[in-house]
Amino acid sequence: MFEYLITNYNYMVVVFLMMMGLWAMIAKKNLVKKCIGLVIFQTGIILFYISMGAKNNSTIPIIDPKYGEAAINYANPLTQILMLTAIVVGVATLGVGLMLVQRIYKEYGSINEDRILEKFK
Amino acid sequence: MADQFLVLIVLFPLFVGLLIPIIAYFNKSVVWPLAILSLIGSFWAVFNTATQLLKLDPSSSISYYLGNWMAPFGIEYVVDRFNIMVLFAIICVSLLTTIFAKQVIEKELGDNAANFYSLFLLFITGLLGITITGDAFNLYVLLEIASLTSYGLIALGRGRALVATFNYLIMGSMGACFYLLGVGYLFIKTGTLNMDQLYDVLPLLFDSKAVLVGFVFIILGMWVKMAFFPLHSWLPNAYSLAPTAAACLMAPLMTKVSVYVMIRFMLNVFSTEYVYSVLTINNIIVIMSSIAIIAGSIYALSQKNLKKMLTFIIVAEIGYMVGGVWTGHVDGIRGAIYHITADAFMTLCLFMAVGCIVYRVGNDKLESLKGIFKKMPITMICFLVGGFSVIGIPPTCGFFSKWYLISGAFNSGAWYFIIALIISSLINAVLFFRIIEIGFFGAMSNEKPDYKSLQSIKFNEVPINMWLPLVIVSMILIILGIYTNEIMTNFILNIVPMM
Amino acid sequence: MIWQFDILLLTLVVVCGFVSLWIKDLMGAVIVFGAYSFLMCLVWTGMGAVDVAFTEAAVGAGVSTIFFIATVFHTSRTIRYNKWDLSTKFFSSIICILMGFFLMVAIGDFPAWGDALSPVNNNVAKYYLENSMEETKVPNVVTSVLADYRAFDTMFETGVVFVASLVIFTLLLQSDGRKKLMKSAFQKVSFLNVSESLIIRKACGLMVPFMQLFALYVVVHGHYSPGGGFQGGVILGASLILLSMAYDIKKVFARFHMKFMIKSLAVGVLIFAGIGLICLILGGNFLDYSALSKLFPSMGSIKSRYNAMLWVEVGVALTVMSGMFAIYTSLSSNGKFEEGL
Amino acid sequence: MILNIISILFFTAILYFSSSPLVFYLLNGLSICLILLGLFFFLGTSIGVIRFPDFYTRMHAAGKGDTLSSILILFGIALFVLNTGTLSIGLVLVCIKILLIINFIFIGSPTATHAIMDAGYGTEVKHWTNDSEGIKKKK
Repeated sequence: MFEYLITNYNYMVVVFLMMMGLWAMIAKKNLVKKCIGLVIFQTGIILFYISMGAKNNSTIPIIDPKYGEAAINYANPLTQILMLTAIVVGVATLGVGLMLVQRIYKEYGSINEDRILEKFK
Repeated sequence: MADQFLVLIVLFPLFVGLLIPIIAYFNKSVVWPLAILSLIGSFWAVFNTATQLLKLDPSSSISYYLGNWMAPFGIEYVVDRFNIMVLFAIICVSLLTTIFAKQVIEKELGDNAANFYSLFLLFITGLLGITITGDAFNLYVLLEIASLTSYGLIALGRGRALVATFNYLIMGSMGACFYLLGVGYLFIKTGTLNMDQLYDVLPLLFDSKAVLVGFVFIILGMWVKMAFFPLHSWLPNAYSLAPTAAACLMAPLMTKVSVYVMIRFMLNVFSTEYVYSVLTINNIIVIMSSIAIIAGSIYALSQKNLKKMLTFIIVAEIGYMVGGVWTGHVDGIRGAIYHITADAFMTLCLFMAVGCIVYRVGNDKLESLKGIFKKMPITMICFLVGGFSVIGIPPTCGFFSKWYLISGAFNSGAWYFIIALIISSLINAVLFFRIIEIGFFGAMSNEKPDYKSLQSIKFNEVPINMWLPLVIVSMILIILGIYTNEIMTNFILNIVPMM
Repeated sequence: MIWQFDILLLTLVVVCGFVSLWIKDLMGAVIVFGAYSFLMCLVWTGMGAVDVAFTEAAVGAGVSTIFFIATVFHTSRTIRYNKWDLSTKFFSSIICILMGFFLMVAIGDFPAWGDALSPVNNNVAKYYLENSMEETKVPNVVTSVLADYRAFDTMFETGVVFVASLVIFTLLLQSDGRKKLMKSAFQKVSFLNVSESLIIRKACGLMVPFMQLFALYVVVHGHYSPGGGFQGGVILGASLILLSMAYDIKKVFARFHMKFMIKSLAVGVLIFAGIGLICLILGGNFLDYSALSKLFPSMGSIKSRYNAMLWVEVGVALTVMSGMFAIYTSLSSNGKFEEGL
Repeated sequence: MILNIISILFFTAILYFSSSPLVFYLLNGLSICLILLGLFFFLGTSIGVIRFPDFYTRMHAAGKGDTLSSILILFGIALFVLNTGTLSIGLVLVCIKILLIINFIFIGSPTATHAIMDAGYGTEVKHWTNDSEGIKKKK
């Protein structure tokens, strides 16, 4: 049991973070909080990918004669590249989201979802 | 050159989309012709790819290795007879929309037109890329390109578009994240992102829970993106409030491409064996899509606003396709695949016609359509062709896709799906005949017709570059219908494996 | 990778995330969220993903915190709290718990954390680690995969930054009337109205050149050490952001103005895609850098790959720099381009 | 700043010219001492941030303690790096990078503290006096 907890602790944290983010995206009424939830969800996924690429007793993926040529000595580069992309995509989405929040505030004077819906009526 | 067509499909709109912000500082009037030229270039590349493909054996595909790195290590582009059809649909729809959109964009957007065109082309790039790519992660990046541009395009719209866009952004990112998560669950078990290799490796892992979760999340992500019924809440507002040109482009394409991705994953990444035999959730999903069809149709019936009504029809159409695929019978899958193309043109036809109406009349409320047939005969005839296709009246393609869907449902015993299809056809008939009634006789059903005011209306058609694409689309609808058999035997028959 | 350390950090991460969603004061939530990002960086560094941690430190903890602060500054800081909507919260909690349970069940099926023999670490990734050095002569495998093997992804990723900046710029500008802005922000303005504090200005003046130097080092040295176009670009952008925070946006515009910025956004991606196009014209596939050796016969195919990667990184850095700065200026001035935060 | 560079150069020179184990132990001990001292100051900072009564005093604790302790720790680490294995250009380069980080912290951290303090003063955050209300309530 304890062994299982250690070897899978990352993944549990990942699930926890993602669900926290998802909950904030659905249930929170404040638009900025929704954005925070979005980023937490994304970082959860990034953590998931990075943890699957980690190796015990390995170093960073820069080939160095000091550590030898064998692939087992280096952490997985592929997941890292995928997640570099995901981070940049995430910040771009966040920027667009925050821009929309600012525009909405300018037009409706509130960033609370309920209040904005009230103004429509 | 001959072997480079696959990548050229994407490169034309990409380069022009990037160049437009620079060019617009010097000369704004060349932007529109340039956009059309790039799409024609892309069309030419698609056409050449298709001719190459048709010379080959029906079940084979053409691959293109970007950066000349072999498949699992680099990114691969694949074209087979399934996605060549979707590619044709995308490029035709976007070309026609661009020709159509010139006046509308100038009228609605003014100074932002140049940036709008840039986003427009990059959106098309994203969709084309999603359709061609053979790499699961590359698909995510392109999906994000398409999504981000569509947020921009919708937010440029009027009124409450900002709030609608924000909802769409939250839902859309959720969908993309689900997709990425699903790919991660597959990746951790297989260690590869290439779809062909996944197809080879996955049969060994069919009893793994991680693969199940991966499958569920990929499908769930795509459902969010395509606005499948319980997750549809973002779609109606976003599409009805977007600028006309953006709505004409997005409503036919974005949802259909998501359906394409779903079918792609079901047939070519997981196999039909996994989807229909190992998992036993067909019936639930067919019931869900039946509910989606009926709910979408009823919502559509309750709208007083033309565009909003059409957006709910899209929600119902999504139900057709999802249900058709999940019936698990060959005919249903074929019908759904055929319906992707058919529905892209149908939706385009309807949205363009509504765009024309809004351009002349000023709004899209049902009451303001009185006497519209006399005022804009060409537009309304095309609108009716689109409407007939949605209802499913024989010479149009909508009839044939529905025929295949019903046959698939019949053979797999999903009677509730057949009932839902018939009810939705009836409701669609009511919807469109109501419009005919208002347009011809100028009355909502409970008023007395007012003939005098109708006689004062004069012929006032939209400019030629607006009605010509519309006519072409309605011709395409009929041609697709007439040549259904050829399309079935040449393209769709070989994609779907016999079960 | 020391698991005790990792568990501690991960627990802290969860706590920070939870607190940032819990707090009622939005500014506080944003600051806690910055701490969350930094802790996440530490976790990733511990797992050997230095490049990702570097990017997250620059993007997640640095730039996006500033974006958040700008938004909170221009909207409202407190959550006005009207009605307790139980049903939404209840249903969404149930959905999340069910989904979380579903995801948890599949965890038992995963290879153990840190297992070097898992499929992820062996199938494709192994090829990169073993062959990258021979095929590209770039010791940093992340750079070689990013800019060569999967360069097409990276190109579109740069495109995403371009799209986002264009969207933000267009939409925020639209609301304030473009003509007024063309007069005020795009002209070279004399900068009289600068920040009052002498200390901050002097300190920034001292830091900014070093930051830019370091950013260029990161871009160019990406072949040998963690870093590359993205990280360097973000640091360059951050130096401009720092300058415009210490002085004024107008002062930075006088050196690097908006027209130029939008152009350089596009030019960065065009450099990337253009290199690919040249390869295509020279007879290779798109982005097949070895075709460039036909243009420069003295370079072999490996050397031309090596050099093309450098140019690609420069293009990426250009786009990311101007993208980050464009987003910052738009968000922080609420589309008016007059004052920063 | 200059002091840092001179001291590192000095230690490098010592390592370069002498190869006795005594120097090795001495330097290691020194770096351990520096890191421990830094940690001690960090502890003080944390206690200060939690325990001090108002905004300004807290910022004081955070600004001063944080800067000093990180500088001490980084300096200790620089010495430690210099002391691992045989002396080479690579190690000295790493040392110089750490020194640069020290300099930037030395400039950046106090400036940031100043900026936050200034902002607090500008928005009229009240400072603590002997008879402040918050303190009375706590008692």
